[in-house]
Amino acid sequence: MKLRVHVTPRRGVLDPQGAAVKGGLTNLGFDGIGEVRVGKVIDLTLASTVDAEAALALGRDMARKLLANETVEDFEVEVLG
Amino acid sequence: MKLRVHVTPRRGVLDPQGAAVKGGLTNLGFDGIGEVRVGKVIDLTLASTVDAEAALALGRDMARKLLANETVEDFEVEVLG
Amino acid sequence: MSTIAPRPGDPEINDALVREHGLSDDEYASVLRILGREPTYTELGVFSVMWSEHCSYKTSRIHLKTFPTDGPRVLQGPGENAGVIGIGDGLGICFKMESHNHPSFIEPYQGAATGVGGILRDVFTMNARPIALLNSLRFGRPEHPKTRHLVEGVVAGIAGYGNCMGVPTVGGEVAFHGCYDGNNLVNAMCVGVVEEDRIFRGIAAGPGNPVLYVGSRTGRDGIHGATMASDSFVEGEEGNRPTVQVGDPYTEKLLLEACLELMKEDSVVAIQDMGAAGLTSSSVEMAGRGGTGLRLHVDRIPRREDGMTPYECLLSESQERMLIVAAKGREDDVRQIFTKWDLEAVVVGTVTDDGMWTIVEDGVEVASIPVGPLTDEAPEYDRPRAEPADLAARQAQPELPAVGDCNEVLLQLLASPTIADKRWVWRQYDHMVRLNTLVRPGAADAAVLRVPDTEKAIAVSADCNQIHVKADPYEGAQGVIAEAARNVACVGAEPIAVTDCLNFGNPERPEVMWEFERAVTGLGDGLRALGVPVVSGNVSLYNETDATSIHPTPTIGMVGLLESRDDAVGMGLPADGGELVLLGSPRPSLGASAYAIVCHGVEQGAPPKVHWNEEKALLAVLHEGIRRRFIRAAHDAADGGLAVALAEMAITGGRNPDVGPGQGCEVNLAANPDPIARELSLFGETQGCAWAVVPTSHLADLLALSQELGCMARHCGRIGGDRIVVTDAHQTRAIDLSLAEARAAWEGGFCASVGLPQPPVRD
Amino acid sequence: MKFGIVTYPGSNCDHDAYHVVKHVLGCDATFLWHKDRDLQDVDCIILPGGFSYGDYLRCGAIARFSPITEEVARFAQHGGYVLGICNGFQVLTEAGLLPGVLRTNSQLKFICEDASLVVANGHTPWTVLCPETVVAPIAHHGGCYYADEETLGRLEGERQVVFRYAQRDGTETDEANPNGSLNNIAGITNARGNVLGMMPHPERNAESELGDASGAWIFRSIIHSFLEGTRA
Ligand SMILES: Nc1ncnc2c1ncn2[C@@H]1O[C@H](COP(=O)(O)OP(=O)(O)O)[C@@H](O)[C@H]1O
Ligand SMILES: [Mg+2]
Repeated sequence: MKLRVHVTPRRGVLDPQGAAVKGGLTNLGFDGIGEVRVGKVIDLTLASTVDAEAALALGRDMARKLLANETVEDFEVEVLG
Repeated sequence: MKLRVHVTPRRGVLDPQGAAVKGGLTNLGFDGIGEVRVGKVIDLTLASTVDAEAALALGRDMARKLLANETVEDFEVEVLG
Repeated sequence: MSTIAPRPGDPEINDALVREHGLSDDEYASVLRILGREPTYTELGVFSVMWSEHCSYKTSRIHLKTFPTDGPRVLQGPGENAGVIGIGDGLGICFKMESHNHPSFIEPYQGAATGVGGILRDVFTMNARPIALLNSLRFGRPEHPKTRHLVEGVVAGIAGYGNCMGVPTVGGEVAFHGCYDGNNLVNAMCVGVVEEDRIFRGIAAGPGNPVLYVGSRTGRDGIHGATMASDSFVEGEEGNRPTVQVGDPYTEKLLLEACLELMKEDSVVAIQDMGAAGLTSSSVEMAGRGGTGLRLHVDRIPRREDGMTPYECLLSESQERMLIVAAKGREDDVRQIFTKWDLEAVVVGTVTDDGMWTIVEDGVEVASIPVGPLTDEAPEYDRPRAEPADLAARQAQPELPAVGDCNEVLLQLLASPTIADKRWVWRQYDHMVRLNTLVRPGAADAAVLRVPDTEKAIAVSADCNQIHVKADPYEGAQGVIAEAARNVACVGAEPIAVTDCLNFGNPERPEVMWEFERAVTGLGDGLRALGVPVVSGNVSLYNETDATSIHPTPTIGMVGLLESRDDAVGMGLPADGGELVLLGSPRPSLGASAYAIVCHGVEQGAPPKVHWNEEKALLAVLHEGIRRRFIRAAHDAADGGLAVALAEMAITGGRNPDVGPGQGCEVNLAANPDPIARELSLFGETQGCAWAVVPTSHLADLLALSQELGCMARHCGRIGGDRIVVTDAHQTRAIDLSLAEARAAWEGGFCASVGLPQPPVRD
Repeated sequence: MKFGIVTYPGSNCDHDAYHVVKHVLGCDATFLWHKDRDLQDVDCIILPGGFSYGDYLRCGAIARFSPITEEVARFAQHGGYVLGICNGFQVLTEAGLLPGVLRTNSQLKFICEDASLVVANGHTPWTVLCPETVVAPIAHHGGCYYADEETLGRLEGERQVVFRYAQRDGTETDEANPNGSLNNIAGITNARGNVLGMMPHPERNAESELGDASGAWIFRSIIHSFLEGTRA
């Protein structure tokens, strides 16, 4: 069972990294780029054979406890199968 | 048009951050966690109204030129719509 | 008075809203009187932040007035963004310390990082080039479930910001105590160098001059941060906090370079950073100092988000922003420099002569407040004070049984997290960038930095022993001054000025207010005795969680001057040997000591008292003795007493910590061999004492100098071997410990206590 | 001899490099602004330490697209001397002027401390005058050198590895490796030898007030090599 957790800067929270990437891309000649946000993606393999529902719950729990810092970050959990 | 680019450590390349996350989760009492890999996710809004095909190509170009370092990282581009 | 129509969409003003904004009935009555009408929502927000404890110092002001702030060297005292003390050669040292306690508890990384960002801006707005950062950190018990996370986050945040700025973090302190379980303290200090005739101030002068906004865009960050810093915590409510400010040190680095470049020219009249209460306090303070008015067009403020109201724009605490008053017609010169550094600079208003602070949104006035009353009529309280009921109990001398094995005591003390090596911390800080760090963290009681383009150097140290202050705020605070002064003297410097950061509990509790008043008086009296002024400072109140206040923690940042940078010494015992001389008369006390806490779990007793005549004689001997090359290394006795100080010198060895495996020594302390008396002389804490390392050839010189300057000096032993040996009056070995064992305890104590992986020990 | 020191937005050791070449070693020195293309006739370019573009995304990634970096690449291709220190090394790898990549330290923390380096190849223009070991402080978060096996084999085979982390006495041990770099690599050159990248900061140990001053030998070496070259 594989889980993917996306951790992204919360809406409204400054994302200096996103701004720098946007600047970099623009310098490179990529035009018309709007907002850029940079976050983390964490891919986990679960040894246990839980069902998708349980895996999602587990992922959320991990995100809340460790993977994301909810003061400044949002997260989404996805089962990759 | 929104693009999402995943940049992940290449298979076979050591991922100390993934190892640290795995250690952290195990300390927290999450058992049975196999491999953990930590990568980046970059969400971009494109102002231009290109079609999905062209957007994907654009995203790959950005990833190759800036977003990923292919010596140690792989990338995937996805159109979020 | 003009009337201002309520802005569509703004909430209606009512009692509940006024109370939510933290204004008391009396304060609100003043608002009504000043305006001659009901405030708009925007104005209510402005009064709320300007009159918050954090911005108005309403509780502390009457006490801070007692500080000595004058002196022949003072170029800028308290009241500006930072203070400046002259060091000759046409240069001044500009410095200040500030707290970021509450934000760092909620989000340790960003809270600490933005604390560093804020204090840097305070210094470079004065046109000073920052050359050093320090920090004083207080965490809860190491075993508390939150502590490790807070330690890691705070240290990483300080490192993340300071390192990226290219300003070395050269010193500080870290202590642990249960009273900080719910309120950690993060005090950051920045030190810069400024040309004495090029000091810039935040005075909005010259009606008609344009006001420019520069730096990052405004978002909804930390709205009401200032009011938050003026409130207590309730456990479990951390979720309801405003958007946390995220620091962008990269932008701040650009801002630093752009501002310093700008201030080389004459296109700028005034400059001020946007700190707590953002655009509001920066603009109001600039107008207040200038006796002018300002008219700002809030719709021109660069924003990160759509739909922000004037209220939000004015109260946002987004980081890395500055407000500049330019000379009329010079806007383009200003813009040009900021564009060079990839920053935005936008004209957002003008200086006026009507004394009004007026905010306009799309041509409509949304706030108009007379500047004078807004600043001058800010509330000021003389809050009730009462001696704490448990004061006598706090000070009662504890009856402590002897531990007996002094080796064991020494190891326990060395391994206790407050005393142990802080290498895990400062290794994460770039402490060398800019090439000025002559004495690095860990190598001495104070860091020493060369002052660029001169022969001089400065020594900097941040100190507080809150155990002593809690036991007796007046005596303890004097001790803080004495220790800070000794710390800079031990590297060869003369103490010349201080900044302070007064961290206290809830001032609405009379006992806390009593502690505050006694501590401030103690600091002031100590500084007067020394002849050293306060040039800047900061107050952080309401450090209270679930009705428990922190220990009173008045942190001091001391700056000392070395006329010749070649004079600087460290604290490590040199490999080529020498004599050990104890300077000063020990008056050891086991009350309120690390020994009592660590070995007996008892926190009780009166702290050691400062005897200023002796203390000053000690400082003079250290300073003169180092200058004349009689003293090659020195370290004062602080936490853990004379034995701990000696062990630290032995372990440290060399001038910088990466050099050499340490050096053994053997000294005789002439201690009474009775077990508890012996522990008292080894581990009792005292003011006014320091160990000095003297080449054998200069021993007589130092003893003579000490006598001449009225300082006790006793030759106790010499450097050598690979053991730390301390004998008592019967020549019995009270301590006989291998250097390796002492070193392992000291080097491993911090990480072991907090549960962190220890960095590898290098050869 | 004239040195050019590049200032990227976020560079913060540019003044340190300038100070050492100019005031300690007495050479001519000038700053090169990232938006410029004029190399001002310099003989050696230093890409200094710091956090170019905030080190956001990846250290050195964005700086590689600055106009000045393109000129530095051209200069290097013509055999000009280029020294990348710390962030400068990261820029050089990102720009493809040096092989491999610098990844986050294995302990995932920023480290600032003295590092002892053994000079693995004393026959480069950068090391001809160097003693067997030099001390140079490190100050980085992403200094873990990595290259694929083939590249690494080539670097070792061609003796392009110039500095390795070592004990004070010069022995290479795992404990002396502060960041997890492959083969204890602290600095490498390109095949031609005119481009050197190193994570440690030799400019921080070029004056006796600040250490044993052994870092200065790297600068003295390149000055010597340049003068030899012009004489030849
Ligand atoms: N937070 C910190 N940041 C940087 N350096 C620190 C910090 N804490 C301690 N240090 C350094 O570690 C050394 C020992 O600190 P400390 O134990 O507080 O010394 P002392 O008791 O002599 O004042 C000093 O050089 C100090 O500057
Ligand atoms: Mg001390």
